[in-house]
Amino acid sequence: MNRAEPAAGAPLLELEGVTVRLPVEGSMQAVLQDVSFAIRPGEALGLVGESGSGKSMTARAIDRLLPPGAAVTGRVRFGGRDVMTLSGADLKRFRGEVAMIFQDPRAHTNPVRRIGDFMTEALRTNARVPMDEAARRAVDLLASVGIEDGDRRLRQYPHELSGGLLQRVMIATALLTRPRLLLADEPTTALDVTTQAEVLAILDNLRSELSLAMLFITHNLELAAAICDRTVVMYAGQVVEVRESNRLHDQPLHPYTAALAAARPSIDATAHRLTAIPGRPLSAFEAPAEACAFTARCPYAADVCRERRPALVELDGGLTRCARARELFGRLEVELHA
Amino acid sequence: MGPAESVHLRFFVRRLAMLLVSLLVASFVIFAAIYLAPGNPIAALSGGRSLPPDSLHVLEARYHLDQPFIVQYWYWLSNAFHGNLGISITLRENVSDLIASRISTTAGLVLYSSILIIVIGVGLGILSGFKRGLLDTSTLVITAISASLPAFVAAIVLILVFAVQLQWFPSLGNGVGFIDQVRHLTLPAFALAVSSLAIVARVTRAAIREEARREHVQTAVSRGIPTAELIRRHVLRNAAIPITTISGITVASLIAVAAVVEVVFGLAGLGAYLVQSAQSKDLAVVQGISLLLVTTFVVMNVLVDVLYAVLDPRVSLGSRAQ
Amino acid sequence: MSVAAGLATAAWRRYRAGRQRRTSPVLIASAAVIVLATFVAVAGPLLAPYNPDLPDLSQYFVGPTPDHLLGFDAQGRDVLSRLLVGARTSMLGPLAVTLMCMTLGSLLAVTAAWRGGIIDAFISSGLDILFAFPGILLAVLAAAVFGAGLLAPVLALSVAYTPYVARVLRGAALRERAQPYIAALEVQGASSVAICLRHLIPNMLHLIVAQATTLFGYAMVDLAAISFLGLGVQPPSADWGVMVSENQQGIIQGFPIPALAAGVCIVFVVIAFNLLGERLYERGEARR
Amino acid sequence: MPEPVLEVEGLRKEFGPRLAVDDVGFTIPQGGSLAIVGESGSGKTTVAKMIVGLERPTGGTIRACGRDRSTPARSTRERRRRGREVQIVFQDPYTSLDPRQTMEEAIDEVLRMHQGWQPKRRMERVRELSDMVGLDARQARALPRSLSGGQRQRVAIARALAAEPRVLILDESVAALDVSIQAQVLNLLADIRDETAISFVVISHDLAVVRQLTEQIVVMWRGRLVERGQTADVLDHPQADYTKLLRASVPKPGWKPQRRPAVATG
Repeated sequence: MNRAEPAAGAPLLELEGVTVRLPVEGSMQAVLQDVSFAIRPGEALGLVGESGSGKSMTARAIDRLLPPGAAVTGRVRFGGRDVMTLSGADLKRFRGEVAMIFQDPRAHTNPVRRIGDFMTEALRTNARVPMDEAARRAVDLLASVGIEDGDRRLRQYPHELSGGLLQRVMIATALLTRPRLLLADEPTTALDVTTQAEVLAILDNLRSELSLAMLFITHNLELAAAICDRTVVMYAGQVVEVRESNRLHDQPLHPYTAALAAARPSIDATAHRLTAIPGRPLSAFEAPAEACAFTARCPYAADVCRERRPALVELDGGLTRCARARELFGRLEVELHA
Repeated sequence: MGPAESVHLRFFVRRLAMLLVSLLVASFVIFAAIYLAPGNPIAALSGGRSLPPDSLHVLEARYHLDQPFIVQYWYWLSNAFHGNLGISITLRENVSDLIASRISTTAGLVLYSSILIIVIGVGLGILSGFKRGLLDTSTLVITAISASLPAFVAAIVLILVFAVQLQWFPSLGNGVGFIDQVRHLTLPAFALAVSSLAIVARVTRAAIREEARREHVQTAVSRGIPTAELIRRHVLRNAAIPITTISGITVASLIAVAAVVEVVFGLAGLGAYLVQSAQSKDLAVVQGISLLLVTTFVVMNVLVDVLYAVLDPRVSLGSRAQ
Repeated sequence: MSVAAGLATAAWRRYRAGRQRRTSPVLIASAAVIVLATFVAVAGPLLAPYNPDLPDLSQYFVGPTPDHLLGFDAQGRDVLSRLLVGARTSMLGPLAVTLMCMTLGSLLAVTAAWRGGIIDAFISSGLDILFAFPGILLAVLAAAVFGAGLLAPVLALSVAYTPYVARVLRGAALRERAQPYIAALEVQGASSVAICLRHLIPNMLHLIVAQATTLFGYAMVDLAAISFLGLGVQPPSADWGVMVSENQQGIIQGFPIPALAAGVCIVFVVIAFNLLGERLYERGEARR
Repeated sequence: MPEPVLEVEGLRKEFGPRLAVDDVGFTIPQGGSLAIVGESGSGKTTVAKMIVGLERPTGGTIRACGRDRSTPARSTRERRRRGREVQIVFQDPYTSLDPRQTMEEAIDEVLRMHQGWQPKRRMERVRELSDMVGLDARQARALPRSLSGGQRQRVAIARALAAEPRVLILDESVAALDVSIQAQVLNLLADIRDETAISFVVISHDLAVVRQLTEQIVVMWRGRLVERGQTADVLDHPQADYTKLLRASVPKPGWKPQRRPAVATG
């Protein structure tokens, strides 16, 4: 396949100040504000946030799946090329190299077409691979996601498969065009925990085999921390923290990340009360223009937080959007879990 | 045979059983209604004239009037099954023969209308479903009005414009020869089609919009499937299910409304004959035509169901689209 | 006809849902037409400037004059007066059909959805069988058996429409019944009747009203057609359907106004009811 | 050991040929709390529905406050008395409230059903309950559609508490909430347990939530109980294979997803 190889060490995907506005009741409302991050080839990046934080919108912006009327500023680059200006064959190739899997596999498969048709559609229409060849590759990939009777599955309809099985079909389908980046939007949220573990294990294996990069979107901080190399935390349409996953829980940089970790009950220890975050999560268009979006709920909010929106700053190898990040560094974890 | 096929088969068998029960009950209602009709059946049979006693007995025996109700029903039904629907009291002819002589007009009218509904209605719906703008807006407005247009009002307007003013089409009669018959059926077919056509167009448009919004269409977009394929394989294919359904149901219901149009245009069809017989209380004819129309209606509805099951793989598992 | 009926339901809902939300002028205009028609139906005989039933063959199809705004009909009667008086039967028939269908349909639908099991199966298959009769056909049959007039067609249409209404409402009632808030009330110990009357039915009221409104339009079309065929309201009574029929010859003879005027009245009222039904339904859905 | 407030014995439910619940039994002492954990299809929600009377058991007995409730209530009085024994809060706060009713109206309706109080007394109680679940007067007069998910779930909790039940069943009641809101509601539930003598039955697939709220636990798998014990014990030292698998599948920092040895496709 003819791929534009980026220079060694260059990021595979790069977002630079991406802002998305959507028409809501006549006026344009921001759903993403100045989102920047990068994914290196083969890297797994987690994207964590509560409802309305803009995490799914980010994936849609990357894959150019935004609803009609959306206004995008900033840049999305994939393999060094500007995604927003791609068209024709380039766009087709881009979509072959970036695959997407979704939370609800049932809604995302056409109910009147068979699994085989669904899996091989892109290969047949875009790469002109003959039907039997495409089917053979589909059966192979089904085997690698743990579905042994692929021939039979190809003849079935989506409603004949369980949710967990269908999600594995989705993963196999996503890999069929040999992508370099996988956008996974809450792919295991609707599954039982044991099925989730299974699906994630499959994904993990295949990813390292194929050195596939992944953007893993989830509301579950522990999950992102467990399976991703780095994690981006979003709040109200903004990136508030980017951190190596293994340090996310021990040394969070942003009060929101720390509070989110503290708010989850633990499976290992019984606490009588949790450290809840007061108030409710803001959506991007509710976020104040001239202040930190988290101010209203932040135990560390000070005057400086209400004066202007803080910039993303580097700290301890990560990024944080907190005006008091330096003075709070090292204190957040300890104090919130007290 | 795989499990899916056997489920399909079971669906069809069950559907067929329901069809038979419906027909049985419908025929019973048709027969019982006439049986319970006020007035003496002999009087109805004789057309109100008084008969000598032995003629009365002959009539009673011939029509099994001396038998219990349910036995009479059975005789009527089995005769009907063999194509014997009794004798018209006004025309003194076999009802079956009378029906046979008029059936082609009604069938032609309904067929012509159905073609108009499917070609224009579905076509317009698809166009306005995909293209927003002037065409879409005007389709919406025009169909909102024509969906409320009763067939007989549409008929007089069409006659006024196309027969009286423009003189493009004849306003009355059946015509002779194929071309002339088609010409004679054109205005009636449009009159019959106009409100159904509007409804089909609106449902089609809505179905296209709805299917185009589906998440699985987004999946296909994200996989780089070309737009033409996307529309054909996902939007149109899936929208075909509600479109087929509404078209089928609409076409089935034309059978009854055809009567009105036949009367306006003076067509010698079944519907006009039914109305005429109802007015003259020629009950054997009313029974016969009612039975035929109900049967056609029920069978067409079953065909819609079957077509639906064929188009939607989910239906055979009993998860009917709600 | 279970599946076909279910499909009709789904299609009906799609037909409604496909409409785009527009501002309320349409709603206001529709309501105005309906209010006016209702007023005329009640007060028509008082408003009529002339005797609607007095024939004067010398005035055969005489066109509009300043005194007779819509001219005269085939028997030389004042068209405007006949329109005003004819509103009553033209509106009363559909009203009766709508009331009967909605009462019966809602009752059957809620009972079937609430009780479920055998009762639901029984009601549903009964409705399926009734579905075998197209409305007009049943009305013609009824008129043949019981004689022409308004009563037989009204009863026949009520019977023929009830399955459609009950199907749509049963679906809605089943969806509503499956809502956890209904279960919460059951757990609280509220009685079935109280839950249905205080929660279930009010929450599907927008659909019931929308159905009733649309049904009125259909009933009006079908009853007018029956009268037009000579099996409904009998001449010389003034009725819009009858008027179209009586003056049909005028279309060909170049005197279209009497027939058209009655036709236009029917079309206006039906459009108004259809649009109102759609808007009411959309509003109800949007509020949820 | 205090008097049991809820006793379930040999509970069984068949849906046609499918056995959804088989031989499930447990008791909850006055003021105690029990978790029923399991995945979809384990039968845990069916058990909850049978306890509150939304499903009729095929076999077995359910006793609450010493009274049998395995068969449908025969009278309105009996039904209401059962309502004062066991209440339930569902998963989805969006659909568990009548969209046409404000919190005040919803709670007032419950109070009218269960208590013979005057309107003034009822209004006072409505205010107490909304204070208790942390909603202000404006929110108490708002329709559900203008409340957030967390606020709606508070209304649902208040409505359940209005009947002053002895047992409150929480059927995945915090599963649909955002993490930060979930913590608020979990704290609210902890406070309610502290302040009242109510018993909780927590139906959940989330082991951390269960640990937060309960003392006792039963683990269900394919309609049967596979393990029971003290919540902390079972979670720290699971015995049954299925519990071990469940425990090992919960993601946390440093966790590595594992494939199950045998892949069941179906």
